[in-house]
Amino acid sequence: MVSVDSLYDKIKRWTVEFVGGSGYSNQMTGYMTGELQTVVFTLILASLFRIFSIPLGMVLLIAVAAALLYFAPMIVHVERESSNDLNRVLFWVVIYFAVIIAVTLWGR
Amino acid sequence: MIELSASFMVVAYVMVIGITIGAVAALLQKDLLRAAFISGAECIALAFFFQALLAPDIGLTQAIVGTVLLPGIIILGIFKTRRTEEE
Amino acid sequence: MTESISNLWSIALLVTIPIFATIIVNLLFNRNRAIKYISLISALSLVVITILSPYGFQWFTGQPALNPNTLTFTFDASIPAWRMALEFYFGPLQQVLIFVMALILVLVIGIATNGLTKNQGPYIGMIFLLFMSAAIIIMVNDLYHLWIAVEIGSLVVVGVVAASGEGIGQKAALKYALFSALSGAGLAIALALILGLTGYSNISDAIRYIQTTNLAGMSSILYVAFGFFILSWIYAGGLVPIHPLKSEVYGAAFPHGTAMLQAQSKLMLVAIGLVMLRLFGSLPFAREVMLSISVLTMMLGVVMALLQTDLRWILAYLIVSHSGLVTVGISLGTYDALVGGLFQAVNDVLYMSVLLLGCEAVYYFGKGTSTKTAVGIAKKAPWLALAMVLGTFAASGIPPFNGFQSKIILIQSALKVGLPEVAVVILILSVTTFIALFRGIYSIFLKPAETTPLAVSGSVPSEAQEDDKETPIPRGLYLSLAILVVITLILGVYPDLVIRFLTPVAQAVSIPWYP
Amino acid sequence: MIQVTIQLLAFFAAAVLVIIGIAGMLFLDNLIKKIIAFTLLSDGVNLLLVAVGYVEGGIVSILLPGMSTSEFASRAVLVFPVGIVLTNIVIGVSTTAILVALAIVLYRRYGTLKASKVLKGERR
Repeated sequence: MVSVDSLYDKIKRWTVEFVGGSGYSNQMTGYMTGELQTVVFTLILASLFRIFSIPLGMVLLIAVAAALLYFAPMIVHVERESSNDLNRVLFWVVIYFAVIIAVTLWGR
Repeated sequence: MIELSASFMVVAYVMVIGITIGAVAALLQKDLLRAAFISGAECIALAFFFQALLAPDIGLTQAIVGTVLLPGIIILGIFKTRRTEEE
Repeated sequence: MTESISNLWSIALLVTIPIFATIIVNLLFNRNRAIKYISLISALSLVVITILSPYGFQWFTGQPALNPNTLTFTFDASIPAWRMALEFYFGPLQQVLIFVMALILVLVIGIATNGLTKNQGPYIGMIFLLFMSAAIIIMVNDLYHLWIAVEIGSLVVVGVVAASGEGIGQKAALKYALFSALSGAGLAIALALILGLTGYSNISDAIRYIQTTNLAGMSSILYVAFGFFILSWIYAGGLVPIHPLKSEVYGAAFPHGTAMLQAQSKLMLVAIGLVMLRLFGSLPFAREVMLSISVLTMMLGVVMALLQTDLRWILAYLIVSHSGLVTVGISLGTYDALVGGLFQAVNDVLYMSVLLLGCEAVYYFGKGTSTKTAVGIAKKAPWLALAMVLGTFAASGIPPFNGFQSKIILIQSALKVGLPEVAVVILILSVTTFIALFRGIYSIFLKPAETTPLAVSGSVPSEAQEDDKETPIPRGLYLSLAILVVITLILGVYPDLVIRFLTPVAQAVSIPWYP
Repeated sequence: MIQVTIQLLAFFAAAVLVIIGIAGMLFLDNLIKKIIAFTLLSDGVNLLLVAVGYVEGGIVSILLPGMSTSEFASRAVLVFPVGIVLTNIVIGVSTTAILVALAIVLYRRYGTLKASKVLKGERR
C-alpha cells in the first residue's frame, strides 16, 4: 500500500474536500455517519456467509475488511451508484434480474 | 381442416418474419414519424398472427388499436415536439 | 364460523365508491366547496364500511368448494377443491389495512381540499383512485386482478407526482412511468407463465396445482415467473435497485400526496409479498433472495437518507428504507416474522404520515423544507415541533410508540430463525433513522434563527416580503397530526388492538425457515 | 427434431418482441423511441398470452349455433387469455398516452427529447 493513512484520515480528508473549506458543517456529520454505516453493514453482510461454510466466511470477512480499508470513502461509491439516472437504474435492474434467475435456477 | 392449418402455418412464418423486421426497422429509423408508421405496420402483421392463433377478436382489436390509435398518439407527440432524433 | 356463499356487499362498495367519487369530483373540476363535501363524505363512508363489514368473498365466476365436514359450499382456501374463480377476499388483514388507508385518505383529502386552489377535481380524483388500487390489490386472490390493480396503481402514482407541477416532479413521473411500464409487462409475463404452467388464474388453485402435481422439467418456468414477480415487487415498494426512482417520486410529490403514496406502496408490498410467499415460498433460495433484497433496501435507504439536507428528501429515503422492514418480515415467512412484518406495515403508514404532514406544515412558513433555509420554527409553532419529535420517536422505535412494538417482534423472530445479523441490521436501522431525522428536525425546528450575513447586506423589503409569504397553518392539519399521534401512542401501548387482526393470516401463510 | 408448430412460432415471435422491446427501452436515447419500444414490448406480452391459450387443432372460442357444447368445451382455445389480452391492449394505450403527454411536457420545459439529458441523475 502506498498510503499510510488510517481510515479516519482518509474519510476526514475526503469530507473536508467535499464540503469545501470548513471541516465542520451540516453535511459532514451525515457523510461521516453514512461512511461508518456502510462499513459496518458490509462487514455484517460478509459475516452472513457463515451460513454456507464457516472457514470460507472468515476468509471472506478478512478480505472484505481489507477491501474496505483500500477503497476508503465507500460513501462516494454508494452515492454515485444510487443516482437517479434512469439508464443507470435500469442497468442495475437488469443485473439484478440476471442474478436472481441465476441464483434460483442454480439453487434448484 | 388440414389445408386450413397448413395455410395458417404459411401465414405464421410470413408474419414472424414481418414482425421481427418491423420491430427492428421501427427502432432503427432516424425519422420518428417513419418509426411510428412502421410500428403500425408491425401491428398489422401481429393482427394476422392473432388470426392464425384462432383469436380473431383480438386480431380485430389489435388491428384497430395498433394501426390507428397507438401511432396516432405517438404522431401527436411527434408533432408537438420534434420529428427527427437529435444527435 | 358460518360463511355466507352470497357475495359480500362491502367489497363491491369499497371498489365502486372511489370510482364514482373520482368521476363526480372530476366533473365538478374547480367548484371547491362542492368537491370538498362530496369527497369528504365518500372518504368517511369508506371508513365506516370498512369498520362495519363482515368477512367474506366476492367472486366473478367459478364454483364454490364443497366442505366435506359440514356439507356447505365455501371458498375457504384450506378446503381441497378447484374453484377456478376470480375472487376477492375481505378478511381481518384486509380490514385493518384498508381501515388505515381510508383513515389516511380522509385526512389527506381534508388537507388537500384546503391547500390546493387550482385543478382540484382531477387531483382529488387521483387520490381516490390510489385508494381504490390499494384496496383491490390487498383484497385480491387471483393473478388477473392483481396485475390490473398494479397497472392502475402505477398510472395513478405517475399522475399524482406529475401534479406537483415542478420540473423535478415531471421528470420523476416520466422515469417512474417508464419503469412501471417495464415491470407491468414483466408481471403480465409472470401471469402468462403461471397460467400456462398450471391453467389456473386463482392463486389458491395455482398453489394447489403446484403442490399436488409433479412439474418435472417445467419447474424452471416457475423460477422465471419468480424473477418477474420480484421485478414487480421491487417496483411496488421501491426496493433496492429502484430506490433512487421511488424516493424521487416520494420527494417530488406534495407531502400529503406522499402520505397517500407510501400507504398505497406498503399495501402493494404486503399483497405481492404474501402472494410470492404462498406461490414460491417453498422453492429453494426464493426466500433468501427476498431477504437479501430487503436487507439491502434497509441499509442503502437509510444511508442515502443521512446524506440529504432537505426534510422532504430525508423522509423520502426513510420511507423506502422502512419498507425494507416490512419485507424482512414477509420474506422470513415464519409466524412471528409475518406478524411483525404486517404490524410494521400498519405502524409505518401511521408514523410516516405524522412526519409527512408535519413536513407539509413546514411549507406554511414560506421558506421551503431545506435545512439551510428554514430555521427556528419551533418558536413559532411549538405544537408542530412536538408532533414531529414524537413522530421521530415512533419511527426510530422508542418504547411508548408503535414503532417499538413491531421492531421488537421482528428482531425476536430474526434471532429465533438463527439470523442475528438481520436483527443487528434492524437495530442499526432504527438508530440511524433517529440520527437522520433528528439532523433535519434539529436544524429546522430547534436551531435558533440567526441573522444571516445575506440579510445584512440585502435590502430590507425583500425580507419583509418573505415574512408576508408566511400563512397560518390550517386547523385541519393540526387536527390530523393530533389524531395520528394519538393512534401511534395507543398502538404502542396496546399492540394487541392490531395484532389480533393479523394472526389468522400469519397462521395460514407462514412457512418454517429451512423446512 | 422439434416439430415446428404455430404455437412454437408464436413463442419465438413473442420472445423476439419482448427482447427487442426491453433492449430498446434500455439502450435507445430518444424518449419517443423508448415509448415505441414499450409498445413493442406490450405487443410481445400479448402474443405470449395468446400463445399460452392456443390449443393445437382447436377451434375459435365462439359458440356458433348448431355446435354441441361438449365438443366445443373440449376443442376450443382458452378464453381467459383473450380477456387478459383485451385488458392489456387498453392498458397499453393508456400508458402510452401518459408517457407521450409527459414527454411533451418535458420537451417544452427542457427543449430536448434525449433521455440522457432530460432524465440524467442529479445531486441533491
